[in-house]
Amino acid sequence: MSYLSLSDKDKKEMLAALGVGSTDDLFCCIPDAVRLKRELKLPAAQSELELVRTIEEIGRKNAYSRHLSFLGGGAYDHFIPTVVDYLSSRGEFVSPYTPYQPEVSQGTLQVVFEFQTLICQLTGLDIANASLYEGATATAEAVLMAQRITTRNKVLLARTLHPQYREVVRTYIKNIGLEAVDVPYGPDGRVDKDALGRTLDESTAAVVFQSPNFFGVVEDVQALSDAAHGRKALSVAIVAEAVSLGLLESPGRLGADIVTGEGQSLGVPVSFGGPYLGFMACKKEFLRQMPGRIAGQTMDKEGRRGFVLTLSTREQHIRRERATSNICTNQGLCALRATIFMETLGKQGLKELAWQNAQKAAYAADRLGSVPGVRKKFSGPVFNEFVVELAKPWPAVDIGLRGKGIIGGYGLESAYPELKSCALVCVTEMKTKDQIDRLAQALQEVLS
Amino acid sequence: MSYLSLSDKDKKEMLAALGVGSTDDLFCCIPDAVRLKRELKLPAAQSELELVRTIEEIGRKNAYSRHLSFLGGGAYDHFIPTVVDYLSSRGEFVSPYTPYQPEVSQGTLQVVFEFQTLICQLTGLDIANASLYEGATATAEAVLMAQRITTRNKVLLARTLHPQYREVVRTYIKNIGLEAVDVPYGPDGRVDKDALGRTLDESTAAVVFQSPNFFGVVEDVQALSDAAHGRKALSVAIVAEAVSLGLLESPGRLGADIVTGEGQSLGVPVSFGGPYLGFMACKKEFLRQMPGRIAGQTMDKEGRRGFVLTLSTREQHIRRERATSNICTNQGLCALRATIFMETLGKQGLKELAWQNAQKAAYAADRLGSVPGVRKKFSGPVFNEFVVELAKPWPAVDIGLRGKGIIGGYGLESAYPELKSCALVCVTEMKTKDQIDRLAQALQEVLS
Amino acid sequence: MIKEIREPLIFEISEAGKRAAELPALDVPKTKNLLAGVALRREIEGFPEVSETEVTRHFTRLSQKNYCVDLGLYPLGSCTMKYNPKVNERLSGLPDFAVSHPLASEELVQGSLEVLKRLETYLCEIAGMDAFSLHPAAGAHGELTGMMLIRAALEARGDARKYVLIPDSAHGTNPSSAHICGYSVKEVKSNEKGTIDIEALEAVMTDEVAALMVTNPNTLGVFESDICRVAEIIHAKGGLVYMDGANMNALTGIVRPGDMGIDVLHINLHKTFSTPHGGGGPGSGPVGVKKELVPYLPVPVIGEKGGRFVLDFDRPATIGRVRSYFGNFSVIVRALCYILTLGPKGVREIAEFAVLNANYIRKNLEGEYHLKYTTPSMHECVFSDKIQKEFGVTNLDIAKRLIDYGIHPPTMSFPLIVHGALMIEPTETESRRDLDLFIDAMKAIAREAKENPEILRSAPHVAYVSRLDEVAAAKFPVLRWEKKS
Amino acid sequence: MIKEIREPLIFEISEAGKRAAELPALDVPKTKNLLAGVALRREIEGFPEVSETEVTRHFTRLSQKNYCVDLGLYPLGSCTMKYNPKVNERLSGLPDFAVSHPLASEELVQGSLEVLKRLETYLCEIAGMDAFSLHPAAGAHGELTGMMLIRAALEARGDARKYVLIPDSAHGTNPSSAHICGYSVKEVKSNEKGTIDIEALEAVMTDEVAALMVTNPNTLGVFESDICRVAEIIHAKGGLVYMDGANMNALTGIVRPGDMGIDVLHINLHKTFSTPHGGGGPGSGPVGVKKELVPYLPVPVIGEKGGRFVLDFDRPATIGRVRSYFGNFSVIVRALCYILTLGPKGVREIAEFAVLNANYIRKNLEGEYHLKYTTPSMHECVFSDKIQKEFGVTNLDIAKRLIDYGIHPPTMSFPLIVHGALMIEPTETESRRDLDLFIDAMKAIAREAKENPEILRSAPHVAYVSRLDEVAAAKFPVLRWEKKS
Ligand SMILES: Cc1ncc(COP(=O)(O)O)c(C=O)c1O
Ligand SMILES: Cc1ncc(COP(=O)(O)O)c(C=O)c1O
Repeated sequence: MSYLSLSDKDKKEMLAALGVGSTDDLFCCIPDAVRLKRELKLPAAQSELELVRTIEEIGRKNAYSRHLSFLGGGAYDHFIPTVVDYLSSRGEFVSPYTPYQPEVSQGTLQVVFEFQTLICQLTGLDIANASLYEGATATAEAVLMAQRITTRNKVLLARTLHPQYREVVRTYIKNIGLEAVDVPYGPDGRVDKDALGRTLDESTAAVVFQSPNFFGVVEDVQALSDAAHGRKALSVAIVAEAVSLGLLESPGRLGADIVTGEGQSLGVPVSFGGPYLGFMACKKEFLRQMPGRIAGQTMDKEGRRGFVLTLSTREQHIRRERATSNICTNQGLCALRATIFMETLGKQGLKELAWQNAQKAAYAADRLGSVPGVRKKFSGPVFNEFVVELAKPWPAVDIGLRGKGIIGGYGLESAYPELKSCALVCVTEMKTKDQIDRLAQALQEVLS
Repeated sequence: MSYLSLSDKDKKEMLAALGVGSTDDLFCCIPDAVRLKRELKLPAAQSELELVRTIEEIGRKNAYSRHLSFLGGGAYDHFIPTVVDYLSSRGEFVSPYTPYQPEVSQGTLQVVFEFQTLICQLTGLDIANASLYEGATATAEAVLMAQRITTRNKVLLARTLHPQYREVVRTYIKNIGLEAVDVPYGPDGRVDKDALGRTLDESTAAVVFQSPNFFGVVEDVQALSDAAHGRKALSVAIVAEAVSLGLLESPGRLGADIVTGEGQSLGVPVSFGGPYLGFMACKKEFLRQMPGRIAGQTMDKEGRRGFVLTLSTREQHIRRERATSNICTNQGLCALRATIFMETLGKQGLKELAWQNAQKAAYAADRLGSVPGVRKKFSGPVFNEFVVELAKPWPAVDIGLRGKGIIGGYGLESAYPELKSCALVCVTEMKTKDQIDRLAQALQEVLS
Repeated sequence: MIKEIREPLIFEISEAGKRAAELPALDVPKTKNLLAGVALRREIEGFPEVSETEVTRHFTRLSQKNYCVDLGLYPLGSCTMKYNPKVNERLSGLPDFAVSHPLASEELVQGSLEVLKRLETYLCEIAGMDAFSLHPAAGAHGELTGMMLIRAALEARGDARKYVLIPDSAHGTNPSSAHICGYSVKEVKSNEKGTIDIEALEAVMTDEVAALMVTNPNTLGVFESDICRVAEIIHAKGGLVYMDGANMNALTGIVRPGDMGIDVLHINLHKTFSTPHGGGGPGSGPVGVKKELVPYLPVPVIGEKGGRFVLDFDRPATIGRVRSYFGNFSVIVRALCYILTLGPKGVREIAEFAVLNANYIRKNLEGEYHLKYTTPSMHECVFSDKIQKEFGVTNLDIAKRLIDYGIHPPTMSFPLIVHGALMIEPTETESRRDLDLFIDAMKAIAREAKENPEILRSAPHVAYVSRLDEVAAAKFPVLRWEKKS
Repeated sequence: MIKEIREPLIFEISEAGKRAAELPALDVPKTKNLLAGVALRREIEGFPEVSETEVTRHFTRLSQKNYCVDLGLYPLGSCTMKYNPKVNERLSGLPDFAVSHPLASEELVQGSLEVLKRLETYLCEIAGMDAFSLHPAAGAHGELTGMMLIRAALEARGDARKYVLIPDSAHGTNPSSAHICGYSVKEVKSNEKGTIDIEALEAVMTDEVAALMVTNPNTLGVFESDICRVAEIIHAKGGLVYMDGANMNALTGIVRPGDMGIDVLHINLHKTFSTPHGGGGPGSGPVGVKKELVPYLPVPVIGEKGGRFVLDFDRPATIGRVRSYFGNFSVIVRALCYILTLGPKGVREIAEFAVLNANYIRKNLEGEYHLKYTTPSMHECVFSDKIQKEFGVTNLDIAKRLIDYGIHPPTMSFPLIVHGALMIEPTETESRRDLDLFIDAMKAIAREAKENPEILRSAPHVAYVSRLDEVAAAKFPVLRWEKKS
C-alpha cells in the first residue's frame, strides 16, 4: 500500500512539464557511484489487513499484559478518561507541527498556555515551558540551567533520585566540565542531611533531589532547599510521579527554585517508556535561562487576545550554539494529553486521585508488611510506592510470583547493590483491594 | 458520575431567579397522586473506571469472539479500513442531528448527497434516499411503495429471500389488506420460474427477490424482472450483501425497478445485528413514492452550491398520515460509514473485494465439497455463501465443530424445514486459506 | 477579495487508478470462469478513485462544516440534544460486541444478550412498565410497533376498531404510524392551556376508537395534568392509551408513565438516554407495555432459563418480527452505560435539571418573544415570532440569525398549533454560561428585529453558505452527482 | 455586526464544585493520619473545575482553530509534513503495547523489543549504516547523541579535538548540539551553488577538527554532490562526518548515507517515516553509526540471544544513557508500520515523488518568486521575497496572505543564507490538485504584491485572529493565566 496521491496520468504530465523522462532523471545531481543500484532489502509491502495482523501478533508476544503488575519506578499505570484519548486523537491536534504560524495555530498555542498555567499551579512556581522530552533529560536540562545561573561547576545528586535520571545527567555533563556528586540516603530512605551538609560547598550549583523519591519516600523538600540556599546553591526538585502533586505541598512553596520531571502520570500511557512528557517550572528571575518553547499571550491588530511562541531568543534557531538548549521538537501531543487530563480531573479529581494512591499504597504496605519474611525497608513516609525487603533473594521471589501471574515489583539490587533482595512495589488507584490481597497471598506462599 | 454542567451556585441562583425553592417545585403541574415517592431501583452510580470494568466483563461473556466463525446470512464480517472508524467517530459527525438547518449542516448533507450518488452507481438506478433502518424494514417499505405505485394488493416473496425479511414484510402488511405469497425455489437454489409464472397475475404489485439470495446463490435478475414486467408488476430486487455489487451486474441494468436492502457490508461492524443501514434506490418516475429523507443540490444567495433535505412533502412531518412512510430518524452515521468505506475502497478496491469474496467462497465450496459426507446442496452460482448438506444432523456437527473452536455455519432447518442437516457457510475476504482448510479438516473429523 | 476553498464532491477530484485501500493478495488457488453464466459488471461507473490523504481531508473538512453538540448548545426542541459521553462511544464498540454475530447460537453471545436484558429491566423500572422490547430502530418504529401491539390486543378482544385519536399538537410520526397500522386518525383539539380538552376528548371517544396517542409532556413542553382522567376516559370505552415518550427527559425518576394509565409507550434512547444523534441516526425506540400486551411483543423476546439468557420464539400471539435480528445493539450498549453511570439519583437529576434549564431560558426570554401558552413548562418551552412578525421578521429569520451568533436554531417545524414556533429544549447537560450565551443572543436578535430587521432576513452571514434556496431544490431536484457529458 | 464567540481559557469558565471525572469509592480500609508529618497542600490553587461537556467543547473548538495536514497542504520546508496514516495511530496504541512497562524483565516484553529491533534493522538497510539506536526523542536529541558518539570515538583514539565544522546553511540545532558536547563551532561558507565550498572546507579542516556536521540534501534542498570528496577531506585529517538526516525524505531507496562516507547520522521518524508532528512532538531521532562507533552507543542496546531479545548493558565503552528507558516507543511503532506498509518499492517512491512534487512547484513558481540558487532541487525548494521586496512586501506578508487562501505558509526562519526565505516542501503524499491550489495561490499573491501590496501587509484576513503582536509578547511576557485580583 502506498500513500501517494498522484495518478499515473498526473505523474506523466508532471514529468513532462519538467521535461524529464522519468523520476530517475530528477536525481542526476547524485553521483552515480554512490547511487543504490538494487532494491532495498525490506519485507514485501503489506496491505492494511496484513499489517494489522502482523503488529497484533507482535503485540501478543508481550506476556506482560497478561500479568497483574505492581511496577512503577518512574512509569505509572493510572486511569485515563476516554475524553483524553478521543480529544487528543483529533487530526487537528495530531497532524500540525510546532505553531510557527500563530494565526493558524491558536488551538495548539492556547493549549500550551493552559498547560504552562497548570504546571505552575501544580509546582507552585511562576513560569513553566511547553514541555521537554521526558523526566531524565528534563533533569539534565535543569542541571545545565543551574550551571548557567550560578556559574558553578558541581551538582549534588541525591542517590534517591531515579537511577536512570542520574545516569542521563552524567552523560550530559561529562563533556562540559561539570562534576556530579552522589548524596547518600539514610535509614528513613530520605537524603542523608548530614552527608548533604558535608558535600555542599561554594562550588555547588544545585542540590538535585526527587520527591517522592525513587523509593516512593517523600523527601523533606523544605529542609533540602534551605540547605542548598544556605550555600547559595539552587534547590532543584524532581517529580517523577506528577500525580503526587495533587496531595503534597508544592515544591515551589517549600523553597525549590526549579521543579522539573516526568508528566507521564497525567494521562499518558505507560507504553514501554515513551513518548512521555518532561515538564519544567521555575522562578520568574530564571526565565531567560529556561530551555524549550514557551507560549505567551498577546493581541492581534483588532485587540483580540491571541497566543504566540515567545522569548525565542533563548532558542537554537536564533541563538545557535549559545542557545539555552538544543531542543526543537518537544512532546506537544503528550502535553496536550496532560492538559486534557488535568482539566478533566480538575481540582477535586486530581486531589482525590492522589489521595487514593496514597491510601492504597498505605494499605498495601501494611498488608505486605504483615506477611512473614517481608519487611518495609524504609521508615520514611511514602506516596504510592514503597520498598520491601524479603527473606529470600528477589530473583527467586520474582520467578515465584510470576508463576502465579503476578509481577510483584522492581528488584533494586542492580541499581542499588546494597539493597539485596529488596523490591520497589507500586500501588496506584488502578489496583483493587482484591489484587493487593492476591499479591500478599502469593508472597506468603512464595516465601514460606 | 453525572453529566450536569451546573455548579451548586448556578443551581441556587437559577432556582432563585425562577422564584422556586427547589427543583421539586418545578413539577407542581404533575398530580401528586402519580408522582414517584421513592428512588428508582437501579444499580448504584458507577465511575468511568467501574463502568469500563463492568461492560468489558459482560463483553467477555461472548464466547463467540473466541471462535473461528463462518456465519453470514445477512450480517457479514468484512475488513473495515481504520480511516472509516477514525473519520466517522469525529464529534462533528456523531453529535449533530438530522440537518434541518442546512447552513450549519453542509458536512452531513454533502455526505448524504455523495451516499445517494454511490448507491445509484452501485444499483444502476436513478435515485436513492438517505437510508432506511435496515434490510428487512427497507424490504417492507419497498413492498408498501410498490402497492402505492401499482395500487395492487398482492406481493410475491421469493422463499430465497432472507427469512427474517419475509417475516418483517408480513408484520408490516398484515393490517393494510396486502397479501404476501411465497414463491418456491428449484434445485439450483434459485426462484422456481415456472412456479413464479403460475403465481404472477394482474393483482401482483411486485415480485420481491434477493440476489445473491439467502442461500448465497445469484438469481437471474433479468429473467425475474422480465416475468414481473410481463404482468405489469414491479421487479423489486433485494441486496443483503452489498459487497456483491462490486462484481455482479447492477440489478438496475437487469430490469429491477426498485433495489433495496442492507448496507452493513459497507463498513459497518456486525455488532450483533445493529445498527445497520437500509438503502433504497429506484427509477426516477417513482420519486414521489419513495420513503425517507432525500438530500438535493441547490444554491445559496451568492450562487454557491449547497445541499438541503428536499421533497419533504412526501414525509410525515408535512404529510402526517398520508406520508410515504413514518420514518424520521434514520441511520445517518451508518450511511456516513458506508460513504467513507466506498470512497476509500473506490472503484478498483470494491471490485477486488467482491472478487476475492467470490474466489474464497469458490475455493471453500470445492474444499468442503471434497470432504466425505459433505455435499453442495444447490447447483446455482454463488457469491460468498453456499449451502452444504451433511451426512450427519447439523446440530451434532455444529457441536462437534464448536468443540474445535469453529462455528461452521448457520443451520437452515429452523427457517427451511425441508433443508434438514443443511447449513449456510459464509466465506469473506477475512478468511485465510488456512482457516478454510481448518474448517474442512474439522468437518472431516466430525463427520467420520 | 478572498478566495475561499469550497469542498468539492469526491467525484470531482477522482482520478483513474488512485486508491486509498489495498487488500492482501488472494491466498487461495484461483478459480477459472468464476460465476460462470452470471452477468458481471465491467466496472462501477462513476465510482470514485482517490488516495487516503484525500479521503481524510475530504471528510475532515466536511466535518468542520457541521454544527454539533460537541461545539455548543443545540436547543432543538423535542430532540433532546444532550451531551453524548465519550466513554459510551468506546464501550459500544468493544471487539467482543463488535464481532458478535446475530445468528450465533445463544450460548455464544451471552454477553450481548445480557446487555439487552439489563436495559429492558432498567427501562421497565424507569417507565413503570411490565416489559420492554428493544427491537424498534427509532421512535417512529417504536410507535408503529406499539400501535401494532394495541391492534393485536384489541383483535384478541374481538375488535381491532377503526380510529386512533391524536392531539393536534402531536408530532407527524404519530398519525403516520397509526395509518400504517390501518387506523384512521381523528384529531383532538387542545384547550387554551395547550393540553387535551377533556370535553372534546369525551365527545370523540367512542367504542370505535382503538387508542389515544398522547405525548406527555406534550410538544408544547406542557405536562398533561389531566392524564389520569384522560386515561380513564379512553379505558372506560375500551380503548388503550399509547404514549409517545420522546419527551421522557422531563420525567425520569419523577413520574412513571406506567403509573399514570399508559398501556404502551416508546422511549427514544437517542434522546433521553444520551445516545448520539449521528446526523440523523441510528437511534433506538424501545417499546414498553403493560401485562395485557406482553403476549403480542415482537419476536424474539429475550428470556432467561437456568441463569442463561435465551431467545424466546415460542410466542403464538406475537405480532411477529418488526426488523431483522435484535435492535440497534451498539446504541443499546450506550444507553445501558449511561444508566449505569448515572444511577438512581443521576437519572432523577436528568429531569430536574432539564426542566430547570428550560424554565431558566423561558424566564429570561418571556416578554422578548411571545409565549402562546403560559402554562408551566417542563423540559422545553415554545415561543413564537408573533412579536417580531410586526417588523416583518419570521421564526426562520430568527433561526438563521442565531447561526451568526454561533448557536444552533430551535425547532420550527412543529407543533402546528403554534404559528411561527420556536421550540427550545436546552437539556440538562448545558452549563449556565452556554444558557446565558443563548439568552443573550436571542435578546440581541429581538433588538435587531426592531432596529435592523434586514440583517435577520439576510442571515446567516458567517456560515459556509448563506441562506439556501429550498424551493428551487424541490422544484428542480438534483439528487445525485452525474458526470458532465 | 456579528458577535463571534471567542474561546475562553478553561480557567475563565471554571466553577467551584464541577467535575468531569469521578473515581471508584476507595475500596481499602482508610489509613488515619496518612503521610503524617508531611506537608500536604490544602488545594491546587486556581486549578480548573468543569464538566465533561465543557472539556469536550473546549478542546473540540480549540482543535478547529488549528490548520493541519488533515486539512490540506502543509509545505513547511525541512519539516516533511506528509500524511500520517490512520492505521498506524491505531496500532501504536494496541493495549499489548500501551500497558507494557519499561522496567519489566525482558521475557515479558518480547513483543515490544521485537518492534525496536525490527526498526533498527530496517533503518540500517535504508541508511546503509551498521547499527542504529532508537533512544533519541527527536532530531536534536539525535544530533547530541551522535556528537557524543563522535567525541567518545575520538577520545578513544586519543584526542577528542576542539572544533566542529558546520555549513552556514545548517539548522540551528546543529551548532547548539555540538556546543553541548563541548565543541566550538566553525562555520563553513557555501559556494554560489549553495553547497559546501571545497576550498573553504580544505582551508578550515585541521587535526583540531573533530567532525563536520552536514545536512544532505542541505537546507536549500540541494544535494551536496561533492559529498564523497567532502568526506575524504574530513577523514584524511582524522575527522568524522555527521549527517543531519532531516532531509532523508529525498533519498530513501535512491542513495544511502552510509555509502557516501557518512560515519554517523540521525533520522527524524516524524518526518521521513510519517509519524505525526503532534503540534510539536513527540518525535523520534534514531542515530545510525558505522562499525567504529558501535561500541559507544547509548545503553541499553537491544541484543539477541538464542532467539530471544535481550537488553545489553554490558557495554564498557558506552556514552551511557541519553534518556530514560528505550525511546519514544509508540512513535517507533508507527514508523515500523509505515515501512512494513510501503515495502522496498514504496520506500523508494517516497523520494521519487517527494522530489517530483517539489520540482513541479519550483517549475511553476520560478520567475514569480526569486530563486537565489538555481542548482537542481531535491525534495524542497527555497525561494525568497527579493522580487516582492520592491513593492515593500516581505516573506512574512506572503506567508500570512497564504493563510487567506487556506494553505499553511512555508518555512521562513532559515536557511539564514537566503534572506527573506520561503522554503517549500510539499512531500510525496500530496495530490496534483493540492499542489495546483498552492501554486495558484502563490501566483495570485505575487500578482497582489504588485497590484495591492496592502492586502498582503494586513493579512491574514480570514483567520480566527489577525496578525499577532509578537514583539509585545516578548517585551511584556504573559506566560500563564492568573486569577484577577
Ligand atoms: C415528539 C416526537 N415523537 C416522535 C419522534 C420520532 O422519533 P424518531 O425520529 O426517533 O423516529 C420525534 C422525533 O423527533 C418526536 O420529536
Ligand atoms: C534540518 C533540521 N535539522 C534538525 C532539526 C531538529 O529536529 P527536531 O525538531 O526533531 O529536534 C530540524 C527540525 O525541524 C531540521 O529541520
